[in-house]
Amino acid sequence: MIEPLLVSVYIFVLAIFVGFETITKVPPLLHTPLMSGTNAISGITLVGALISAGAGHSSLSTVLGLLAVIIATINVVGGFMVTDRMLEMFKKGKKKD
Amino acid sequence: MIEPLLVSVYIFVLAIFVGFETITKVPPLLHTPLMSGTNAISGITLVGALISAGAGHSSLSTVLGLLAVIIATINVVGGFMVTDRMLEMFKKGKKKD
Amino acid sequence: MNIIIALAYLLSSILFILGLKNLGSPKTARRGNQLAMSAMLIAIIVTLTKNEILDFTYIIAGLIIGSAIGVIIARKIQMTAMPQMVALFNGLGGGASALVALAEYNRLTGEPRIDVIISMVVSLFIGAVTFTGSLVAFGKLQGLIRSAPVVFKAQRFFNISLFILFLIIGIIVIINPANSTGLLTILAIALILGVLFVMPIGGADMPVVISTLNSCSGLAAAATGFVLSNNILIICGALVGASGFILTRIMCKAMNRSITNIVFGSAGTATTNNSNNDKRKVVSYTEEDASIMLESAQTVIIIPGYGLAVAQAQFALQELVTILINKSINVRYAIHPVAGRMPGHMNVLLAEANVSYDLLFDLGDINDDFQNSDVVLVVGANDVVNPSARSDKDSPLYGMPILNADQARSVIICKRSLSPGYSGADNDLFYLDKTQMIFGDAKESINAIIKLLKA
Amino acid sequence: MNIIIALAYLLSSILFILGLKNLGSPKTARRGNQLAMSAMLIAIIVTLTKNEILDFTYIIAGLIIGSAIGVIIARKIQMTAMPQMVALFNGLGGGASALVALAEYNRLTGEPRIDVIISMVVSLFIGAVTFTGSLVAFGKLQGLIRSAPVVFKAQRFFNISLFILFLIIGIIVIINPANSTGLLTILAIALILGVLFVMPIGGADMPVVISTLNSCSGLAAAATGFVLSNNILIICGALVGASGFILTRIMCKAMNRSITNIVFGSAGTATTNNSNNDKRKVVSYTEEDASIMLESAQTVIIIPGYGLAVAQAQFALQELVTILINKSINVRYAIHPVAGRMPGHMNVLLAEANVSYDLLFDLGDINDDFQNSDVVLVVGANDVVNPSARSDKDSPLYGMPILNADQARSVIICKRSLSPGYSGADNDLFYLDKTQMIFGDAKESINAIIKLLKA
Amino acid sequence: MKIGIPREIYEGEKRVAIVPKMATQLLKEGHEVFIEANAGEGAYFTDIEYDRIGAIIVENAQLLYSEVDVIMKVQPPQREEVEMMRDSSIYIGFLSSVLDDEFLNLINKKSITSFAMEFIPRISRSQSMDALSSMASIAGYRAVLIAAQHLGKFFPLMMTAAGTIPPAKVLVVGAGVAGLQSIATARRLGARVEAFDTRPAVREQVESLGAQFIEMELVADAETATGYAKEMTEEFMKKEREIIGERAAQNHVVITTAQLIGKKAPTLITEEMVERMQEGSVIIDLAAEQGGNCEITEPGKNICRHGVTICGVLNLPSTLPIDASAMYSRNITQFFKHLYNGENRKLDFEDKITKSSCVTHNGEIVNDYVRNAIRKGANT
Amino acid sequence: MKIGIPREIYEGEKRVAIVPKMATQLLKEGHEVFIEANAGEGAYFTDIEYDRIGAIIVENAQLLYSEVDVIMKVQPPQREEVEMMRDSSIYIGFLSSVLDDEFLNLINKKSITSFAMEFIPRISRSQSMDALSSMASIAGYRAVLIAAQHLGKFFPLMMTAAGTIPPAKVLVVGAGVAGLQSIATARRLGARVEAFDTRPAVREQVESLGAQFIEMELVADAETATGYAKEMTEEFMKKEREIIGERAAQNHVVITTAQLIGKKAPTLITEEMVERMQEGSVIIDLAAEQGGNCEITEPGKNICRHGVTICGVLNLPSTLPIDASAMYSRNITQFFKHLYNGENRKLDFEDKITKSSCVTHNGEIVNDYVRNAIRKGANT
Ligand SMILES: NC(=O)c1ccc[n+]([C@@H]2O[C@H](COP(=O)([O-])OP(=O)(O)OC[C@H]3O[C@@H](n4cnc5c(N)ncnc54)[C@H](OP(=O)(O)O)[C@@H]3O)[C@@H](O)[C@H]2O)c1
Ligand SMILES: NC(=O)c1ccc[n+]([C@@H]2O[C@H](COP(=O)([O-])OP(=O)(O)OC[C@H]3O[C@@H](n4cnc5c(N)ncnc54)[C@H](OP(=O)(O)O)[C@@H]3O)[C@@H](O)[C@H]2O)c1
Ligand SMILES: NC(=O)c1ccc[n+]([C@@H]2O[C@H](COP(=O)([O-])OP(=O)(O)OC[C@H]3O[C@@H](n4cnc5c(N)ncnc54)[C@H](O)[C@@H]3O)[C@@H](O)[C@H]2O)c1
Ligand SMILES: NC(=O)c1ccc[n+]([C@@H]2O[C@H](COP(=O)([O-])OP(=O)(O)OC[C@H]3O[C@@H](n4cnc5c(N)ncnc54)[C@H](O)[C@@H]3O)[C@@H](O)[C@H]2O)c1
Repeated sequence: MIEPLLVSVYIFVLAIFVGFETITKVPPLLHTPLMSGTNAISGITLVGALISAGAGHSSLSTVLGLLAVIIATINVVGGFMVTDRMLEMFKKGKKKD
Repeated sequence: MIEPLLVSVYIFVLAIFVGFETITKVPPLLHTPLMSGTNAISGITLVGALISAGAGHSSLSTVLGLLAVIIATINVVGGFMVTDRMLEMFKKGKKKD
Repeated sequence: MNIIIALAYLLSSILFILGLKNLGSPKTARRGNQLAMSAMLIAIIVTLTKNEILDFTYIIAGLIIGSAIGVIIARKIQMTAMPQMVALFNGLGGGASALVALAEYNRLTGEPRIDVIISMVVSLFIGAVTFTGSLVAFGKLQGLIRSAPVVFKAQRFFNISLFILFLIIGIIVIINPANSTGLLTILAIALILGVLFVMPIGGADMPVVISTLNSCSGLAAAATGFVLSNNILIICGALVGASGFILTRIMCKAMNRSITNIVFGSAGTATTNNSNNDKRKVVSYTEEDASIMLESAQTVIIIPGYGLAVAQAQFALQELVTILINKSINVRYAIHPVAGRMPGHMNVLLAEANVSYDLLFDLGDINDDFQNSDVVLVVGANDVVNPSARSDKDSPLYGMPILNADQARSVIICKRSLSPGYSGADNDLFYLDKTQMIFGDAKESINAIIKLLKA
Repeated sequence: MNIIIALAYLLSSILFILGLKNLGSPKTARRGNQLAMSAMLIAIIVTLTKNEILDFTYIIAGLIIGSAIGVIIARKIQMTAMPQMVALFNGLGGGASALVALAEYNRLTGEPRIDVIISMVVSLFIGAVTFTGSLVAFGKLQGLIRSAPVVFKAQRFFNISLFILFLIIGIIVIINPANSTGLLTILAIALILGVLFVMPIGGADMPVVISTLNSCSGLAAAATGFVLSNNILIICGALVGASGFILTRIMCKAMNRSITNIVFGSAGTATTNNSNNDKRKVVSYTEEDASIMLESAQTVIIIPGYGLAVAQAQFALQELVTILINKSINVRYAIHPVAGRMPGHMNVLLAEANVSYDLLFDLGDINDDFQNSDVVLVVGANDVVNPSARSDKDSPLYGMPILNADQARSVIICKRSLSPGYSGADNDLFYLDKTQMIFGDAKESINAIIKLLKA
Repeated sequence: MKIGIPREIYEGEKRVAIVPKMATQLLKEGHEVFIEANAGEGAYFTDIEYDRIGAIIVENAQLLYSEVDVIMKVQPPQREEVEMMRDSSIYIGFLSSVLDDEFLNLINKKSITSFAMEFIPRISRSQSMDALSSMASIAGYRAVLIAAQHLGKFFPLMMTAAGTIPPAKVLVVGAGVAGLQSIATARRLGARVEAFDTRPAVREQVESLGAQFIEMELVADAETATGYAKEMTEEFMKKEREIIGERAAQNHVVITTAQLIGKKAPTLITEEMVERMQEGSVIIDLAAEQGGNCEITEPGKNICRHGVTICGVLNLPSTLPIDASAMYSRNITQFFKHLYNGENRKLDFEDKITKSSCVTHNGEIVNDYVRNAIRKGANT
Repeated sequence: MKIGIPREIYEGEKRVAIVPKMATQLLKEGHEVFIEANAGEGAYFTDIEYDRIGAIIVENAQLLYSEVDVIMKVQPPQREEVEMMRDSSIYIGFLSSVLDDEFLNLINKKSITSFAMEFIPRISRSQSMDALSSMASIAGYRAVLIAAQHLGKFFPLMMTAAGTIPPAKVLVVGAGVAGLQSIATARRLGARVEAFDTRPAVREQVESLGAQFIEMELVADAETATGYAKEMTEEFMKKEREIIGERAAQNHVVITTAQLIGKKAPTLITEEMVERMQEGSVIIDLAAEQGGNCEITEPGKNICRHGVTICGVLNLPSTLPIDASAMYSRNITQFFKHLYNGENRKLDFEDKITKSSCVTHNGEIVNDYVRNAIRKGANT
C-alpha cells in the first residue's frame, strides 16, 4: 500500500521542478503581487477543507472543516482580489494616457 | 482500474511542463549536441526493452526484446558518447591556452 | 465520473502552472492572476461534485461567509497596507491547512497509513507555524506589535529545543497515531514557534519573512494533499513552495541579505541592539526597479553630474535614453551650469556620446518642468541637486541655484555610496521617500538597466 | 524493495531533468550530458534488479552487443558526420520503442486494459515512423539517398490517406486487441509514412527533421512507459518530447522558417523544383552564434566599414569590444585606408565612440595577423574585404589592397543584405564556409550580440 | 541706478561689459543703462540693438562717465578713465593688475567704491559671477585652436589611402579651468592628451576627460583653501621640470596654464627643454600675462626658436568676443545684482562675496588682501 | 632611376614632394634620390634627415635638374623650372593649372614625359595615388580651424555658470572629400552642421557623419562617371541659391567647396545673401582657387563685408605642411611605382591609370582630354 504515496512523491517532485523553473527573474515591483498571488494559490488548501467539511463524520471534524473552509475562502477570495487590485494599479501607471 | 493511467497522465503532463521550461534559449552551436543528448535520453526506452527481453514469456517476445535491447543500447551508449565528444571539442575551442 | 474529476483537476493544475508563470512577468501578471483564479474555481467546483462530499450545509455556509469577509477586506484595504494584508491572508491559509489536518485526524479510523499520519503531522506543524508567524508579521506591519526586533536571551537555543521537542513528539505520534495529546502538543509547539520565529525580525525584513511563510503555507497545502491523496493540492502546494522559495531568494538578493542572516540575524543575540532606529533611512533599489520605473514613466529628466564623467558612462547613458525615446517616453537632459569640474564639462561628455543638443536643457529652461515629470534619473550628480542649497544657510551650497529634482514624482540616483560631492555637503534628496538609490558605478548601473529594458 | 526501486527511479528522473537543463547552456552542457549518463545508468541498474525480470541471458547479450556497436560507432565517426549519426541513433531509439511495443503485444494475456492497448498502438506507430524517417534522414545526410527533395504527385493526399487508414485500423485494434494483423498493418503503414515524411525534405532542412523525429522518439518512449506503467519512461519520454519540440522551434526560428513550411513545403507539390541546387550558398547565422564564436575566441579583429557609419553603430561596437577585452580576448580594429566615404571616415566615427587609438591598426600593420586570428568581425564593410581585388582582373576593385579577412579562422559579417558596396562588385567572402552572415542593421545586430554576451 | 558701459580703450580689447540681453535684465530691474556709442562693435553688437531694447546711447566717454552712478567695464580702468569718473561713483570690473599705491590713492581721492571681479571668492553660490573661470574657459578653448593653427599636422588620427597619420600629441601643464578646457577641446579634435598638475585632486578630473595624467609624486597640500595652487619648493620645481621636459619632447603641442594667484607664473619650461622638443612643435603659453611658464616666452608675440613655435598669447578671451562678452556680462550682472539687491540697494559688508570683492569704499581700502599687499610693498 | 626633388619655389608653398620616409622606399627600390638643399624646410624636414637615409643633397636647383631623370614636385613647374629640365626627362606632379598651348609646346619641345596628379582616374586601385583626395581632405580640416579662429563664438555648446552658449551652426555646401572632412571636423568641435550637395548619393554620407542634409529636389544624374559633379542648369542654380541663402542666414559659418572639374566654380553665394547673414559670421570659400563659390570672395584675402568675414583661402594643404607632405609624397611614390613597375621600368599605356594621367610623351600630347581642350581653345 505504499504505491499511492510514491506516486504522490513523483508528482510532488515534478511540481517542485515546475515551480522552480517558472519563477526565474522577477522585478522587485512585482514581488508583492507575486507573493500575494502565490499566497492565493496556496489557498488551494480550501479544496482539502471542503472535503473535510463535507465528509460529515464527527461533528468536531465538521466544525474544524467549516472553520477551515471559512478562512481558506478568505485567503483565496481576498488574495486573488487584492492581487488583482495591485496589478491593475500597476497597469494604470504604465499606460496613463 | 483507470487510476494508474490517470496518475501516469499527471506525471506525463508535469514532465512535459518541465521539458518546456528547461529548454528556453539555446545558441545554434549547441543545437546538434543538445539534439544528440536528448536523443540519448530518449534511449530510456532501453528500460522498457530490458523488461520485455527479461520477461521470458514467448520466445518471439524475447527475440523482439533482445533486438530492442541491442538497438536501444546502441542509441544510449553511442548517443551519450557522441554528445560528449562534441561537447569536449567545443570546450577545447573555448580554452585553447 | 472519476476520470472527469481527475481530468478537471489536471486542467486546473495546468492552469495554475500557467497562471504562476504569467504572474512572474510584468506584462502578463494580471492575466496570470486571472488564470490562477479560474484554476481555483475549477478545482472548487470539481471538488464539490466529488462523491466524497456528503453534506453541503457547512460548506455552503463557509464559502459564503469566507467570500464575504474576503471581498470586504480586499475592497476596503488601502494600497499602502498591502504587505500586511498578504501576511494576514497567508496566515489564514496556513491555519486552514492546520485545521484540515486536525479534522482529518479526527476522522481517522482504524490503523491509518503511515504516510498519511506523517503528512498530517507535517501539515499541522507547518500550517500552525505559518499561522502565528504570519499573524505576528501582520501585527508588526500594521503597527499593532513593536516593529523593532523583539529578542530575549538564548532565544535561538530555546527555538532549537522546541523544534527538537516537536520532532520527538512527532515520532511518538507517528508510531502511535491514537495519541491525540501528542498531536495537540505539536500544535501548541508550532503556534509558539511561529511567534518566536517572527518576533525577532525587524519590520524592514518582513517582506522576506512573509515570502518564506508563503512558501511554507504552500508546503502545508502539499502536505494536506498527501493526507487526502489529492494531486491538485500536492501540485499547487509544491508550486507555491518552490516558487515561494525562489521568490524569497530573489528578494534577499535584492536586499543584499541572506535568508539566514535575516532569520537568525538577531534571534538569540539579545545583546545587540539592532539599530532599526528612526534615523534617516536610505532605500537601496535595484536596476530592475529603475527599469520598471523608467518604462512606465511618461516624462523622464536626466541629470548628469561629475560622476558620469568619472564613470565614463556617457555612452551607456545615451543608449538608455535612445531606448526610452523609442518607447515614446519624453526624455530630456537637465544640465546644471556647474555640473562637473569645468565649465561645459557635461557638454563635452555628452557630445562625445553624440547626444543631440536638442535633448539638453539648462537649469532655467527646465527647472519648472520637474514637478510634472514622472522620473528624474540622477547620474553621478550630487551638489547640483542638493536641496540644502535652497534653505540651509549653513550649507556650503547655500544660494547656489539647483535643479529641482526633488519636485519630480520619483527620483532615481545612481552613485556609488552616500558620500558627498565637491562641496562636502550631505544631501537630503537621498533620504526622501520617493528616492531610489542605486549604488554602484554609474556605467555598470546604467548598463544593467539597459539590459533589463531590452529583455 | 519496491520503494527503493521507485525512489531510485525518482532519483534517476531528477538527474535526467537536471541533465537536460544543463545541456541547454554552453557552459554546463558537458556536465549535463554526464548527469544524464549517470541517470541512465541508475535507471538500467534499477531495472535489472527488478523482480519483473526473469531471464538475464538475452539482456546481457543484448547489452554487450549494443554497447560494443555503440562505442565503435561513436569512436570511429568523424566530427563532420555528426548530424547523420544523431539521425541514425534516433532511428534506433524509435525502432526500440516499436519493438518493445510488439514484444509487449505478444506478451499480452487475457483482456488487456484499454489504456495499455492505446499506448501500445501509439508507441508502435510513432516508434516505427521515427525509425524509417530517421533512416531516410541518415541516408540523405550520408549521401546514400539523393539529398534533394524527392516528391511525387499528390503525395500529400497519399500521406493523409495513409494516416487516416492508420487511425481506422488503430481503432479496430483497440476495440479488438487480438487482431494481430491489424497491428502489423499499422507497423507497415508507419514504416512507409516515415519514409514518405522525410523523402520530400531537402538536405538543408534535415536538422529540423531530425529534431522533430527526436521529439517523436521521446513520445514513443513515453508511450512505452504507459504500456509498462513505468514512470521513468513516461518522465524521460515527456521531457525529450517537450524539449525536442522547443528545440525544433528554436531551430526553425534560427533558420527563419516555419516547421509546416519545412514539412509540407515541397510535399505534394511535385511541380516546383525546389532550388536546392549547388549555387553558392550563404548561411545566415544568428547573433547567438556570433556571441559564442566571439566568446570562445582568443584573437578577434574588427573591420569597420561604411555601414558602421550608416548604422551609427560605433558606440555599440566599442561597447562590444570593451566587453570582449574584459574577457581577456585580444581585440583590435583593422582600419582599411579607404573604408567609409572620406579619408579618415572610420577614425572620426571611432573617435566619437572614444575608441582608444591603441586599438586601431592600419592595413599594413595588421594584414599579416589575420591568418592567426580566430574571428574577424566585419561590421558594414564590404569592398575593403573583397578578395576579388586580389585576383579577379575584371573586378572594379582589382589592384586595391584589401584586408585579409578571408584568412582568419572564421568570419562574421554584419550587414543588411547581400547587396554590394560602393564598387558594385559581388563579394566572394560572403560565400565561404567559414563565413557567418548576420543580416540586419549593424547597430541592432551588435546590440543583440552585446546582450547575449552580458547574459 | 544709472549704469554706464564705456567702450573699452585697452588695445585689442573687443569685449563689452554688458551685452544687450543683460542690459535688458538690468533695465527690467529698474536701472538705467547708458552705453557709449560703438562700445559693442568689437563683439558685433550694434548700437541699434542696444537702442532697441531701451539702453541710452551716449556719444562719447566723457559724457557717459559724467552721467552714471555705476561703471561696468572689462579691462581695469586706465588713469584717464578714472579721472573721468564721478566722485563717489561705483566701479565694477577687473582691477587687480592696476592696483598700486598711486591708483588706489587716485580712486580713494574720488571716494570711488570699486569692486574687483578677480576677488570674488570661489564659493558655490558665487559661481555665476566667477569671471575668472568663464574667461579661463575661453582661453583654454582658444589655446587649442591656436595650437592647431600653428601645428603643421592633423590633430586627429587619420587612416587614409595616403597613409596613416598619427594623432597629434598634446601636453597640458596645469589643469585648472583653462587647462581642463584645453584638454577637452584637444580631445574633441582627436589629439592624444596628457596633463600634469601639482594638485592631487586634479588627477581624477583629467581622467574624467579621457586624458592621461602624468605620474609624479604630488604634494598633498598643494591647494589653498580657495582652490588655487600654492607655490612649490624649488626642489619640487626641479623635479617637475625634468618630467615636463621629458614629456614635452614626446608631444607636438604643449599648452601651459600654471598660475599662482597674485604671483609671477612658475617657470616650467626652460630654453634647453625647448631645444629638445621636435621641430615643428608648438607651445601655447597661457601664463604669458604673468610672465609665462616658458622661459623664452615673449608675451604677445609668436616666436620660433629651435624649430618650435612659442606663442605668448595675451588676452585670449577677447579673441572670442561674442561669447566672451556674453559670459562676462552675465557674470558682472549677477555680481551687481548680488551687491545691490536689498530694498534700498545698500551694500552688505557682512556678506562674504561683497566683502572679499570690494577694494575701496568711502575713500578707504577695505580689502584685507590689498591692504596687506600695499603695506608689504611699502615696507620693502 | 635618378629622382630629383626640387625645392618648391611657388610662393607660400611649404610642402615637399618626397619626405624622408618615402625617399627611403624609393632608395630601397633601387632608385637614387637627389634633393635640393632646404627643400623640406617648410615642412620641418631637415637636410640632415634626408642625408641620414641616403638621399643626396644638391646645393641648387640648376644642378639638381641637370642630374636627374625624374622630377617630382608639388606645384606645377614654372617656366624657369621647365627650362632647367633635361630633355626627355620625366615630370610627375600637379600640372593642370599651367596647361596651356605655350606650356605644352615648351615641354614637348624638350620631349618631356609629364604626368598630372590631377588626372589619375578615381578607381579603386588608384586610391592610394589620389592626391586630389588627400589634399582636399586637408583643406576640409583646415577650413574648419580657420572658421573657428575667425568666429567670435564657441563651436561647442557650453552650459556654464555664466550662461548657456549655444553651439555654432555650420553650413557646408558641397560635400565632396573636402566638404565631408569639414563636416567631420566641425562636428568634432561640437558645432551643429548641415550640408548640401547636388549629388543624391551624398545624403547618406552626410548623415553618416551626424550632420543634417538640407532638403532640395536633387538631380539624379548630377554625377559624372568618374564621381565628379556635373554642371547644373541655371534654373536649378537659382533655386539652390535661394535655399542656401535662407540657410546661410541661420548659420554662423558657411564653408563652400563646390567645384566642377576643369570649370570655374559655380556661384552659390551672392553679395545680397551675404548681407542677410548675421554679423560676425564667417564664410570660408574653398573654391577660391577656381574663382570662388561666393560672388565677393577675393582669392587669397580675408575681407569683411556687411559684418561677415569672407576668407578666400588658397592652397590650404600647404598650411599643414608636415602631414600634407607626408600624404602627397606617399601618393606620388605609389604613383611612380605604378608607372614604372615593370622589369625594364617601361610605361604601359594600356593601363588606365598611366593612360589617363600622362599628358605628354615623346614630344606629343597623349592625353585625350587635354588634346580636346587645347583644340577647343584653338577653335574659339
Ligand atoms: N563646473 C565647474 O566649473 C566646477 C568647477 C569646480 C567645482 N565645481 C563644483 O563641482 C560640483 C559639481 O556638482 P556635481 O553634482 O556635478 O558633482 P558632485 O557634487 O561632485 O557629485 C558627484 C557625485 O558623483 C558620484 N560619483 C563619482 N564617481 C562615480 C562613479 N564612477 N559612478 C557613479 N557615481 C560616481 C560621487 O558619489 P559617490 O562617490 O558616492 O559615487 C559624487 O557624489 C559643484 O559643487 C560645483 O560647484 C564645478
Ligand atoms: N574612404 C574614402 O575616401 C572613399 C571615398 C569614396 C569612395 N570610397 C569607396 O568606398 C568603399 C569603402 O568600403 P567599405 O567596405 O567601407 O564600404 P562599402 O564597400 O561601401 O560597403 C558598405 C556596406 O555596408 C553595408 N551597410 C550599409 N548600411 C548598413 C547598416 N545600417 N547596417 C549594416 N550594414 C550596412 C552595406 O551592405 P547592406 O546594404 O547589405 O547592408 C554595404 O555593403 C570602397 O570601395 C572605397 O573605394 C572610399
Ligand atoms: N566655485 C568653485 O567651486 C570653483 C570655481 C572655479 C574654479 N574652482 C577650482 O579652482 C581650481 C583652480 O582653478 P584656476 O584655473 O583658476 O587655477 P589657476 O589659473 O590659478 O591655475 C591653473 C592651474 O595651474 C596649476 N599649477 C600651479 N602651479 C603649477 C605647477 N608648478 N605645475 C603644474 N601646475 C601648476 C594649478 O594647480 C591650477 O590647476 C580649479 O581646479 C577648480 O576646481 C572652483
Ligand atoms: N576612388 C574613389 O572611390 C574616390 C576617390 C575620391 C573621391 N571619390 C568620390 O568623388 C566625389 C567627388 O569628390 P571631390 O571632393 O573631389 O569633388 P569636387 O571637389 O569636385 O566637388 C566638391 C563637391 O561639390 C559638389 N558640387 C558641385 N556643384 C555643386 C553645386 N552647384 N551645389 C552644391 N554642391 C555642388 C560636388 O557634388 C562635390 O561633392 C566624392 O564624393 C567621392 O565620393 C571617389
